[in-house]
Amino acid sequence: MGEPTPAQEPILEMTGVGKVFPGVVALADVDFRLYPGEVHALMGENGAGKSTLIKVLTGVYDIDAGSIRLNGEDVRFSGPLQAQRAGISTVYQEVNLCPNLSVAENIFIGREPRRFGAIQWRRMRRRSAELLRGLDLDLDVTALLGSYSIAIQQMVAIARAVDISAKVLILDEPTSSLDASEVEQLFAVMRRLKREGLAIVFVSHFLDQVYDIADRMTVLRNGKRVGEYRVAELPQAQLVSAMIGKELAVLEELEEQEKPSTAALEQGEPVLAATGVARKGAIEPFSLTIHQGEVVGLAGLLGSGRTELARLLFAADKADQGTFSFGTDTVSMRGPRTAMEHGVAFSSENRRTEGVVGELTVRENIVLALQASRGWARPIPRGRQDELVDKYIKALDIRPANPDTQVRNLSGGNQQKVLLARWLITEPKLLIVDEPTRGIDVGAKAEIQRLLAQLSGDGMAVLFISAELEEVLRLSHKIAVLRDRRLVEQLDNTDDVDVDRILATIASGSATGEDS
Amino acid sequence: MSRLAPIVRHRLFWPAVALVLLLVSNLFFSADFFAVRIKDGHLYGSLVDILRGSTPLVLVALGMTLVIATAGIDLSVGSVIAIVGAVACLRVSELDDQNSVTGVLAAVAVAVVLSLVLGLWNGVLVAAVGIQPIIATLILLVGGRGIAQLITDGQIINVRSSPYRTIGAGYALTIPVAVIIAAAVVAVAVLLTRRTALGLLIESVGSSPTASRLAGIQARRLTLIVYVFSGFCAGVAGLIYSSNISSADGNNAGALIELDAILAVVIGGTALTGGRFSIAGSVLGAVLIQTLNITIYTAGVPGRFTLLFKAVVVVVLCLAQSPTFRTKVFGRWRRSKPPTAGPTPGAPAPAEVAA
Amino acid sequence: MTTVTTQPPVERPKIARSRRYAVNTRYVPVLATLVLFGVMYGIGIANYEGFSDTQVLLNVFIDNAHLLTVAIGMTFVILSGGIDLSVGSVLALGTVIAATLLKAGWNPFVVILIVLVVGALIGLAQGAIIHFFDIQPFIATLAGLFLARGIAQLISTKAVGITDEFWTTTATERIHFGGFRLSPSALIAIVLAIAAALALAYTRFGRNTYAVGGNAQSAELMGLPVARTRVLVYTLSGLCAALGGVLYSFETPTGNSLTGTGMELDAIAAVVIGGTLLSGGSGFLAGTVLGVLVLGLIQTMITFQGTLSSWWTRIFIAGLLFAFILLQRIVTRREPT
Amino acid sequence: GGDSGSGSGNDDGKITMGFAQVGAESGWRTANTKSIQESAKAAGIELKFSDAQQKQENQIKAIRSYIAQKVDVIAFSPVIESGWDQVLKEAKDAEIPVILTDRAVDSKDTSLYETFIGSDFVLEGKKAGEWLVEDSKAAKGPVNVIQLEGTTGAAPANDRKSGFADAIKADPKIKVVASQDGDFTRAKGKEVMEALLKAHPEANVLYAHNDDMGLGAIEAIEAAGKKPGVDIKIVTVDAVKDGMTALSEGKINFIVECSPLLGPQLMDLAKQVVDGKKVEKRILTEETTFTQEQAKAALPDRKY
Ligand SMILES: Nc1ncnc2c1ncn2[C@@H]1O[C@H](COP(=O)(O)OP(=O)(O)OP(=O)(O)O)[C@@H](O)[C@H]1O
Ligand SMILES: Nc1ncnc2c1ncn2[C@@H]1O[C@H](COP(=O)(O)OP(=O)(O)OP(=O)(O)O)[C@@H](O)[C@H]1O
Ligand SMILES: [Mg+2]
Ligand SMILES: [Mg+2]
Repeated sequence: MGEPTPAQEPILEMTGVGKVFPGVVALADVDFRLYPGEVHALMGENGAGKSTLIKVLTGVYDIDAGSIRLNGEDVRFSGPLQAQRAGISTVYQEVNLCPNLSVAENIFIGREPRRFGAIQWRRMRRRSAELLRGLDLDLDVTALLGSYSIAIQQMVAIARAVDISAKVLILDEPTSSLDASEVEQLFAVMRRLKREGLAIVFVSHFLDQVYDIADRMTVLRNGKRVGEYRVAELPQAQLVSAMIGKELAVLEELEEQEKPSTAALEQGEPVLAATGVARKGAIEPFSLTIHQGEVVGLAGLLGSGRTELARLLFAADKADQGTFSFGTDTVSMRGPRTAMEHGVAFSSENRRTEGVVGELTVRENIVLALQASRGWARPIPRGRQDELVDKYIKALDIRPANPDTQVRNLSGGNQQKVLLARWLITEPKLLIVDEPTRGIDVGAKAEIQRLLAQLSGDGMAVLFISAELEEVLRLSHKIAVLRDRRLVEQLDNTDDVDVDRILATIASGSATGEDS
Repeated sequence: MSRLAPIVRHRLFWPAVALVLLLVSNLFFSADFFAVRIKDGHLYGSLVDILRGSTPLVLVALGMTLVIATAGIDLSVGSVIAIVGAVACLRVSELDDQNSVTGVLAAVAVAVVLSLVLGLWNGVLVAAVGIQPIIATLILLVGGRGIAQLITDGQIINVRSSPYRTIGAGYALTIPVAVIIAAAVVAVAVLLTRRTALGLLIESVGSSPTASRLAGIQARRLTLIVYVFSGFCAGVAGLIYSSNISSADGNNAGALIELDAILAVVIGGTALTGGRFSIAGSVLGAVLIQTLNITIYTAGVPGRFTLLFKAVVVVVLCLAQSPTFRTKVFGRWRRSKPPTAGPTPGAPAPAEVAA
Repeated sequence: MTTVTTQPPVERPKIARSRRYAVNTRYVPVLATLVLFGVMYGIGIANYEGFSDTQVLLNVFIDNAHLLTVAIGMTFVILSGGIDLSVGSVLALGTVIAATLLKAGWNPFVVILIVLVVGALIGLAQGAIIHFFDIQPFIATLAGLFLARGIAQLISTKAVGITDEFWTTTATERIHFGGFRLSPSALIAIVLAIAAALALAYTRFGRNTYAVGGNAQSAELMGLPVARTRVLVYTLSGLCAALGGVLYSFETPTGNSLTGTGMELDAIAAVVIGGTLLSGGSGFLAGTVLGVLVLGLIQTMITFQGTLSSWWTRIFIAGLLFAFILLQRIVTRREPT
Repeated sequence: GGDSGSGSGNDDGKITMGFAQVGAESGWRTANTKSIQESAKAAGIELKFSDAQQKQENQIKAIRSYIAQKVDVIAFSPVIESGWDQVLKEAKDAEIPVILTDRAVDSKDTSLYETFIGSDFVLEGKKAGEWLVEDSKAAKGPVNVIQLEGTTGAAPANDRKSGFADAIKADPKIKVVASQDGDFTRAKGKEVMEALLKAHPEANVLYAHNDDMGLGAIEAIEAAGKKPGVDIKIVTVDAVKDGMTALSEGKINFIVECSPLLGPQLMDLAKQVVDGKKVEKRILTEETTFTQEQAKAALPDRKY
């Protein structure tokens, strides 16, 4: 394998790093080298140990074995604070900000501009607004972070890290729920920093992004280092097999999956018909009908209201006008419970706070929704539980495959899988999935897409939201395009429909869809 | 070490150790502390006293456990104890024949129903109105005491009723009735929470309300149930408490018991932040606290030292229980790694506690 | 699929927010409390002769100077997502230490210093235990409660009177302005409140307190000094409690190991009534001041009522508290997110 | 200032009294409150009453508001002895006479209050001790006393303990083998006694700082299969009705009265004080002691 002969000394060098968690060897004898002015991709399946490596480096976890050298001298950080002081700024996987503080504070807290020890709020707001504009984001920086969607929170986290970064910038799956143009913005910034000689660690499951931005990559598998490569010298296929460990033509599969035949459309019974549904401040009135066995994809820019639309259909937020009808009968949606009674399932984009329950085990998390709908008095027999849980642990390849591990100890991607499993076992009539493939590795992604396609084949309706347009195109029969919180158009996913066509629709916002 | 590890790491290991130590320490002061013999037809001995004496606390702690599991808290238990005791004793004292079993049963029934109503009151304030638990229950803590005094007219209501007396001071099959009652309630609670899905749903709501809601769990109903149950437990405790002294003391009954109850729950390994709960732990905690009190009497610790004594025990116990403390202080020779300053979020520590 | 790079630039809409009201509502709890406080005061004026006298309001400050001081410390703790049960006992310990030392003829200023230091140290110890050995605040401070009162009783089970010149004069001292009177303790408490409010809004320590309360783990990952903040918060609370003890012993010149029982609840109630979330991360010090005033006003109403039996007093307090909380809740109501 | 305070009393000839009660911590206390309220009605005195719930600051608040309302006389039972000079001065400046009930204050300047009416806790302890000394003369073996103290730090607890201790010095046979805080309540009394009986089987006398603890202890003694009043002699303080009943039943051997019924006396004093008559600085409530026979006699017309 092509060891690079770099001009200068590595700025960061980790050798023989090991980390053991009760029951899991997260890292074993991992070497990692990072050079100034490079973007270094950290690749691996879900649970390979990428985040752990990063957390060990920045002192979140204390290191069990091995050494860390920064600028040639041994270091061992007792926490992110020290790491930051040493010039390493990190965006950890999942959003780790304070939802109860304003956007501006989240960017500057700990480094607020001060005069005579007093924080200068006005200056802070101005500068954070500027920073965000640098990422082409135009937010009200005085608003609470919690009031923004995950995607936007992710951008804020990036803005903070970028502004802090001194020598090393670490980004753990920063793009997982960003759409193409955000990613573009981010990459622009990364390129600039790179030119300024910063060393950047980049984690992503989007191979294209990696090939687009990274210079070199280190591949992990099951906590061990597979190797270190120049991106240019390693074709995607080889990379994938390096990550997965077997010659698996995932990529081909991904490409091959031909568009679902729109023929099947309209035959099926309508599962859910929403008419003139709207919610003030969230989304304009829209009408949407989803038929049996139909996959409806939502396309739109970040903040266009996809999540809002989904939340309304599940009554996670109450609609303040419009009607819902399941099959033939019209229903007043009192809350998620009502939706579930009519066979609707919703997996939130915000898996950390709205998805999995970290304190509970994998098993408990998977059965949670089903149990809830059965009511507390009718527990699911243990045997049945094991059956279901094992089935989906296998089907989605959740690791570690032990149903009794706490979900909070699972890797990000695996948590996402657990969340998906939770809803699949309820065998819903309509499955609403908001960013279901967020932070999921190539193999599993293909798996999930196949699963969804198959389920819709068996008659389940799916509402599919993804920041990755290609994915939407690949899966959906019908594509609903949102813009500025309005449902502007619904296209049948015929062969002439492609990414550019949709982007064009979004841009033009040609409102053929009904609106008030 | 390695073979012992699972036992030592068990959540209840240290409380259990503390309990044993306390019990044993009593031997220094009264040689036959562990002696349990049959005296006029029933078991008699310090251990029996401890069990019987701890029943009110056990019950209250039981209710408190579930409330805390939903990330709530119930400060009103003491007042509920007072009210229930007052009502029951009042009803009994008004009987023409205080020894009529039916009359007493009626009184008890009324009292229990009342306790449910009081629990419901808290539940509604928290679940329906959405007031922060600590304040919601503070209202009943303050007002309830007043109501109890109103009922007793600030006096102590005496009853001379052997059936009523049996509840708290009587024996059945040589075993204190109070203990039997408490055991029964605990057993029911364990069955309800662990044999049905109640426990799981409560833990889910407690550890992540939002996620639970989106999973279709009806948090409000659960919260309501939990507070009603807490009220019920406090009610039964109130009956035992008042019957034990055949009188209702509206002014003092159950005062400050909420602190001991919460302490018991936490010693039992349930976090006040909600989520995972352990009924067994709370029971152990309650018995531990009662043992602590008894030890103080037997050892003749003078009044002015008791609080210090308690403080020391609590601190030592909590430290022993804290995995972080163990790794930081004893961790050195176990594994040769420099202990880190500051906590390590997501590190196995919480995992162990919540195991 | 590599179209990622070759996107046609789409002009981006300004991102609006759902839950936009979440921002505006940040101040609603405090405002609601303020309004309701006004209403309550009005009711008082309507029902009781002489209630309208502004001095009555000032007396609320005078009578509750110590509670306010304690509640200020408590506010920091609760904002950081913790709780401090030891304050009442620390206050009592403060009075006892002061009284005994003064009796022994120590210099009053030295005494005050010692008291404050002791309080701060107790707080520090609690904070350290809570953070570094992650013991639940409730328990650590419950132990603190036992400990402080224990020490107080160890020092003296009898109440010790204070006859010291400085103390008694400060006790009797009244600052007059425009026909109104304030006690030095009240003044100290008010100044402290203002200082604390500024600290919360304009210092890093203040903001870190909010951050830790919002999500301690995130705060850690954001590289905030969580350890320092936590420990400092409890130290501050201990300090305030001790100061409360000093102020208390100004008003009632005596050291008594039994004073301040249940004061922790009053303080917590004051903070929460002020609209601060017990779960931490959200609230304002102004709210706490209002909370203290509300509690004080309830007490004043009762003394003006003047005819309540012991139990009706309790029921009355609970009733007013209930009415207040309920209204506050209705005003600030919002649906679950 | 509070000139607008409801200046009742002064105009019509009726006397207004402000009474600041400690709280309602015990039956004794509420009986005390009742007696004051009733006898005020009887004496045609308008009573302003407030309950401080064991908090000195509340009591001070109450007294301040009485001053503001310009009552004719203020009476209160101090939560604790010390710390009253300031507010008493304010009362004095407002020329409102103050009467202390039940508990004294330790002010150097006795001119701050007109008079103190109440019981002498030390004396009560002494009486109990003296009875025991007298009673133990016959006894040949050692007399081992278990003492149930009142709430740690409370004045009655401290005084009744010291008074008793002084008295029993007279007889070396008598010694206190165990002394624990029983918190003045029955439940605690029973719980503590249960434990002490087992730790000190040799004990043959119980001295409880109030009847309630004694009554609780009796339950414990009976549960231990001993006869209260015989196997274990019992001395208590207060003489509340329940105590007297137990006494008459022979379960208690001796009770030192500490009467809460000082309402009538207080009202007379108030009248005198308001009329500017000079009164004793320290007036003890008429209190006796009860043996079992006396109890039988007194019990019928015992309203409390
Ligand atoms: N705190 C923890 N306690 C126990 N096990 C843990 C903990 N954190 C991570 N693990 C385990 O360590 C392994 C590596 O996790 P890690 O989060 O590093 O994977 P990853 O490469 O980041 O995966 P993803 O791409 O899904 O983020 C996983 O098996 C995970 O279950
Ligand atoms: N879970 C949520 N909680 C609070 N606000 C939200 C949430 N989801 C979305 N929003 C708000 O709704 C606005 C619309 O974004 P939304 O997420 O609905 O659109 P989207 O197309 O799904 O964008 P994204 O890619 O961010 O999900 C967001 O800007 C955010 O302010
Ligand atoms: Mg990861
Ligand atoms: Mg979204």
